[in-house]
Amino acid sequence: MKTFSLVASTLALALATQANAQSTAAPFKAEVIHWWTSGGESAAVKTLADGYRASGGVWVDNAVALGEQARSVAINRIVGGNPPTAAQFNTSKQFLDLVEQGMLNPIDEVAAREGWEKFLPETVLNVIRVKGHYYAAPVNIHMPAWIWYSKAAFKKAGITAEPKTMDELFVALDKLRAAGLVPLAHGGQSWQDNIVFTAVLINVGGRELYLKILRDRDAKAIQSDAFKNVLTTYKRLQGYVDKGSPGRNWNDATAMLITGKAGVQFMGDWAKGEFSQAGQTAGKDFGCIPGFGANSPYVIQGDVFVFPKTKDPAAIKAQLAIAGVITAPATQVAFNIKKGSIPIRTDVDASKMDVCAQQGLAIMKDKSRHLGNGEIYLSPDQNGALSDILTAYWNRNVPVEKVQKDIASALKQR
Amino acid sequence: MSGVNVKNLGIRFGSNAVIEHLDLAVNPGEFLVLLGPSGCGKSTLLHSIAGLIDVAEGSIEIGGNDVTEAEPNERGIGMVFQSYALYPTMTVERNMSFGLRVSGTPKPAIEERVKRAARMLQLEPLLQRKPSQLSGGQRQRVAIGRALVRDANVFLLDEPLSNLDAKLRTELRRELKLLHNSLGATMIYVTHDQVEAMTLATRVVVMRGGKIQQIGAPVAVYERPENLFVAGFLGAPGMNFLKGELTEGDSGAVFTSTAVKVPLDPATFKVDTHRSGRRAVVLGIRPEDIRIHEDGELSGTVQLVEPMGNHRVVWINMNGISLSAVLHDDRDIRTDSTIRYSFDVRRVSCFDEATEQRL
Amino acid sequence: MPRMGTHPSQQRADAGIAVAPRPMRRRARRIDVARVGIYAFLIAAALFFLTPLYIMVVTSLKSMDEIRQGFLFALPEHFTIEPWRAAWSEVCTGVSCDGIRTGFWNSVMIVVPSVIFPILIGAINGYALSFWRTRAADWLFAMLLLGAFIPAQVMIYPLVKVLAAASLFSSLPGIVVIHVIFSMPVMTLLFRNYYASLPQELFKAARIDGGGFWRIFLQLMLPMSTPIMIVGAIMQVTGVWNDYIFGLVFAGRENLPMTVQLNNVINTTTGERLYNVNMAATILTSLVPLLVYFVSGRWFVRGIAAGAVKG
Amino acid sequence: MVLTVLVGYLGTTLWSIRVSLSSSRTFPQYDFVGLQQYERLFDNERWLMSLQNLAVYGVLFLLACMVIGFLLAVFIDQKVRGEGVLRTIFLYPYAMSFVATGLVWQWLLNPESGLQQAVRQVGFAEFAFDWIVDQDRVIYTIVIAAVWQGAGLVMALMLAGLRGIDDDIWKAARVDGIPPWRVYLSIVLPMMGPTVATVFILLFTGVVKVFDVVVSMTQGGPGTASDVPAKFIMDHLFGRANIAIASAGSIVLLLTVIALVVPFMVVRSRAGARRNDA
Repeated sequence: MKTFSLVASTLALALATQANAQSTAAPFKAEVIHWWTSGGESAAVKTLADGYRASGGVWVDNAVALGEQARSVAINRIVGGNPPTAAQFNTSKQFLDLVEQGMLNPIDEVAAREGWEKFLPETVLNVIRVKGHYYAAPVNIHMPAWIWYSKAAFKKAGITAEPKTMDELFVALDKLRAAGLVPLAHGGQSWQDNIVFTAVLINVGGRELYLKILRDRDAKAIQSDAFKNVLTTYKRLQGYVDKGSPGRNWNDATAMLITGKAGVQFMGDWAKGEFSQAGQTAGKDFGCIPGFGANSPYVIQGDVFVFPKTKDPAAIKAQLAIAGVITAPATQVAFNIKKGSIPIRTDVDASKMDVCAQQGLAIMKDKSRHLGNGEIYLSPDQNGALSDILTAYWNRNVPVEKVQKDIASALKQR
Repeated sequence: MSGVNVKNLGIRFGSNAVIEHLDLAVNPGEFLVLLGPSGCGKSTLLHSIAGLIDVAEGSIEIGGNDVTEAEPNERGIGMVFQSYALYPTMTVERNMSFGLRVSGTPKPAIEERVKRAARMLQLEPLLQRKPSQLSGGQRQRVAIGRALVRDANVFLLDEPLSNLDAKLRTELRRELKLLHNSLGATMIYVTHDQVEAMTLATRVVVMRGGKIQQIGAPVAVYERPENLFVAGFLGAPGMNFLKGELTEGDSGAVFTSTAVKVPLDPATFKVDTHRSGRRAVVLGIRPEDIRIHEDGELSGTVQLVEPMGNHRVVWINMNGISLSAVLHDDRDIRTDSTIRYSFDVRRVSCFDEATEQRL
Repeated sequence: MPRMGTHPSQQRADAGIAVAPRPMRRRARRIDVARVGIYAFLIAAALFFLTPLYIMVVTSLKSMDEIRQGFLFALPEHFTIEPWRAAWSEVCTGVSCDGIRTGFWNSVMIVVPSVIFPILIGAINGYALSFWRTRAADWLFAMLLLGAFIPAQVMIYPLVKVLAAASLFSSLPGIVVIHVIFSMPVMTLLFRNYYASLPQELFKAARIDGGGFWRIFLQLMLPMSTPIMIVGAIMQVTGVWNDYIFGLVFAGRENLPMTVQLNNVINTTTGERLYNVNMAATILTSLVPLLVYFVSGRWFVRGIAAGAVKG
Repeated sequence: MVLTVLVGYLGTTLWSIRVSLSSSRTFPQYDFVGLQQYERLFDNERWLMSLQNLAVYGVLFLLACMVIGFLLAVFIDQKVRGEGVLRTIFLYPYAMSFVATGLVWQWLLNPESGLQQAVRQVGFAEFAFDWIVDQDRVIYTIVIAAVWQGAGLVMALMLAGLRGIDDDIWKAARVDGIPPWRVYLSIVLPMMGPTVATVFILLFTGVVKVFDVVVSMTQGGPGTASDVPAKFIMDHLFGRANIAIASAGSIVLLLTVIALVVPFMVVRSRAGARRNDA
């Protein structure tokens, strides 16, 4: 693997130099800030770099761990007058302020040439298109609310069939507990609590309620019994975690599935990286459930690149080139196989992707099942406030009515 | 009043023996001064008596009790340090009373003792001050006061005056002597200053290299030093030394050197007749025992005259040997003039050149 | 003699009757018990301090499969030093796969001036505050100290603006300036207290001799400051070497310190975590400050002592 | 030089105050919304919780760190063997980044993987040490880890202070028959006033800005039970793109510090003035 990528990058480099030698113009030097620093992520971002180099550019990598920090560096670099060529953001409102301040270059040229409108999910389009202009190039679609289970643990607990409904899931959890296993592997950190909530909201509340709450911030929906049911179900799941759950990293929770100590985990599709690190394969050692029912929605969480304002024509060329390269079908497949996510477009050859990703791509073909995650609809501030309330509720015995009230007031802000 | 008895004392720092086989008996009520150059072990000896240094062998008795293994505060001693070692954050009163408070002495008793000590040392107006607000002399008095309130039988003083200027030192020296007279307690006092030793001591202990060189009354030690070291250490200007030989003369022993021939007092010096007739010796004579007068049998050139106020020191070149003499009258003596003088033979000391011991 | 009066042998001795010396309480045994207590406390404390290090070292020598089993305290079944090699020179953070070594020299380049300048400036400030005393100076110092209580991250934005205006943003001088600013309160405090402990007479004498502000500083104060300087150096080396956020924001891509690589290796939200590599990388990164402690341990202690003597 | 920096510190502080009165999000905006951000701040349970945690943490950490640091210094000062080694052992945590050591503490204190489980396996089935997952006790575990990191530095500073004390003081106290613990408490400790003050200020700045240890150990959890103001501020500064409320938070912190420190400073300067008069 390592040698392969090494060969590939040398090859790409060789190609790039050749391309440079041929063209008289300066090479498209692009400095890219991103937060893909772990092993699997590194392998994934290398495919982007290779793709860009193959197109004749020079990729200057600037990896900064943790999204918040990487974004903060990018913003400070822009403010300090030394912007990178491209910077990673989430598919969200995180970069809206930058757009409003006129700090980003639009990439309408690429969007028009490639026909983004035709193949990108509406949810993604709504984020990257502001007042008719495109300001971000999407790279991937993560689905944060997968339900993973350990086949070994299920076998030990005598669970023969994959749960098909929330009720069946609870039955399975009870069986796991009876077998002396940890029913729900969970890392008690606020963003992981949030993932459980998202999973419950789509599977118990459904698409309509989801949109009413997160997109419309509809006070009536928040106060509804349906939503109350979502919240109590969320809290009910908390009863299935072990004592050591608070503060735990998601990897450690996934490790509990890998070692067969725990049965189920709610986690994004990046969990596959941890399974494959341990040599386990989807469908054989572990199972993945995107949601219950034939119409269960697919929550979109993703990464994009934005392109800070610059007047340097070479830099603009580089920006447009990157936007083109990363959305091209070949790069998309290569990248997303490594990353564990799925391509932003469904018109790709998915045969090399794993079972779970193929399942996801299949769902994505149905536009009526698309949903954005909280970040897509809410401002970072609102989203943070919501997550504060949810994590407090998960950990503490608070009357559900108070939670509803708190959420309503948190989402009222701006 | 307690005596102190040190027997066969041995002290080691690591593998390095600082004191070996040392015996010392301090009489009750006496003012004993430990004198010697720095590094001679006098402070070490004092600290071991105080119990501040562990003893490797031998024993220490205070007032008849074996205190070799006792804690310092159980030995009935009071101690004064060179740096005063006052507790800087406490007032003078608290400095003096702290030890008593900790040991649970009743309050009225503490008060009474502090008052008494303060009165003796004229510290009464200063009781509420902090050490940083006191002068050096005052601090030293507080340090003495702290030792006093302990009602100790033995006081140990470790160069207590060396941090003071010359005038204060003289003053406090006198106070200390008076204090000793009025208390009548045993005091052991360490110093490298011979004037302090001479003025204060009832007996002086001269030490070198961890060994006692001589014990005796100040005058005795000064006049009849047991060995060359003691002879040279005491006195300022120091004793004059002449190398030479001792032979049997007509009327007793005669000292002969290249420069001078001195018949010795037969009452004091007897030469072993059964040993070889000649013996290599060092003759020592104090400057005040060189008499300058017209009909002196010796002569020399005056090198230098040092006026000292109440006396003068005359440096004489005697055939290439430098001698110092003390002159108390005011006769006219000039540099480079030739003068005549004689030795007071009754007061000379004679040391074996090899053993450096007094004959 | 009320203190010893109750002791029978004492009374007899006072009465002049010779008695056989009797040993008072033995202290050797008591001391032994105390020694055992001291060592017991120190060893217990050392165990407490070492436990996390033990876990780090043990974890760094295990394979990920073994770590996943979750036996935290167990020794590795199969020792492997692979994580250490990976951490130093192989681990990938983004496109580059050079381990944490890449930032090593950058860190050195940042640390050296960021130790020298803050110390010099702290010394000048401390000297000015302790000898040229004015009310205004005391207020300035109080404000400076208060500055140390603001979370530094809040100041990043305006400082980015200021440095950009001075064309220092994303450069080596820029990050040094930042370290100078953020170290100033503590360095000034250190030197001020040290100089305040020196006798004022020294300074007065120098003024009478006609020395000016700088002359006195350079010829009198600076040569006397060696111990406290070493203290300051040790604190600065630790602080600057372990700094992450300032280096990340202000140093620029070419000068990123080692800790940025370290954080890249360790931190991730959705990526997998190689705990063994993380532990090895952390220990490797801390070696430089540890070496500094080790080499200068004696001065460290003696130096601060010099600054703290005075009451 | 002092002036420029004060302009720097003062300038940024004034700037923060200005921003805290605006509706700024990712970037500063210079509109004026009054004390709205402060109102929102004190409406926020998480912020209130973090202030409360800071108080508990601050008191415990300062006390524990000073006491343990002092004790370590005292014990190490008893002419023990291997002083250099011990000193390094107590000091090494100070050199290590909390990014990883915080995680180790999390593992250690986790009831399912760490100490509790290990002790139970040895045979004490009832042994319980699960503070880190306990809403009401998690802050104590933060104190433990923070003390682990900070006590060594205190030890070094205190040891230095001890070494600076005249040996004769010790001897005088022994002659006075004062037990060693009493000497440390009544004589040595008061003499080390300046050292203690320096240590206190150093630790106190650390307390107000405490962040790393919380993030790496508990991420403020369970829930928001171990949240601290600096984490709240950082979350809003970076992740939540609301620099107005972040600025408001840091101004509140600063005001709290001023409220705590100023009376102390006034008393000290009065005392100083009195001493000069004497």
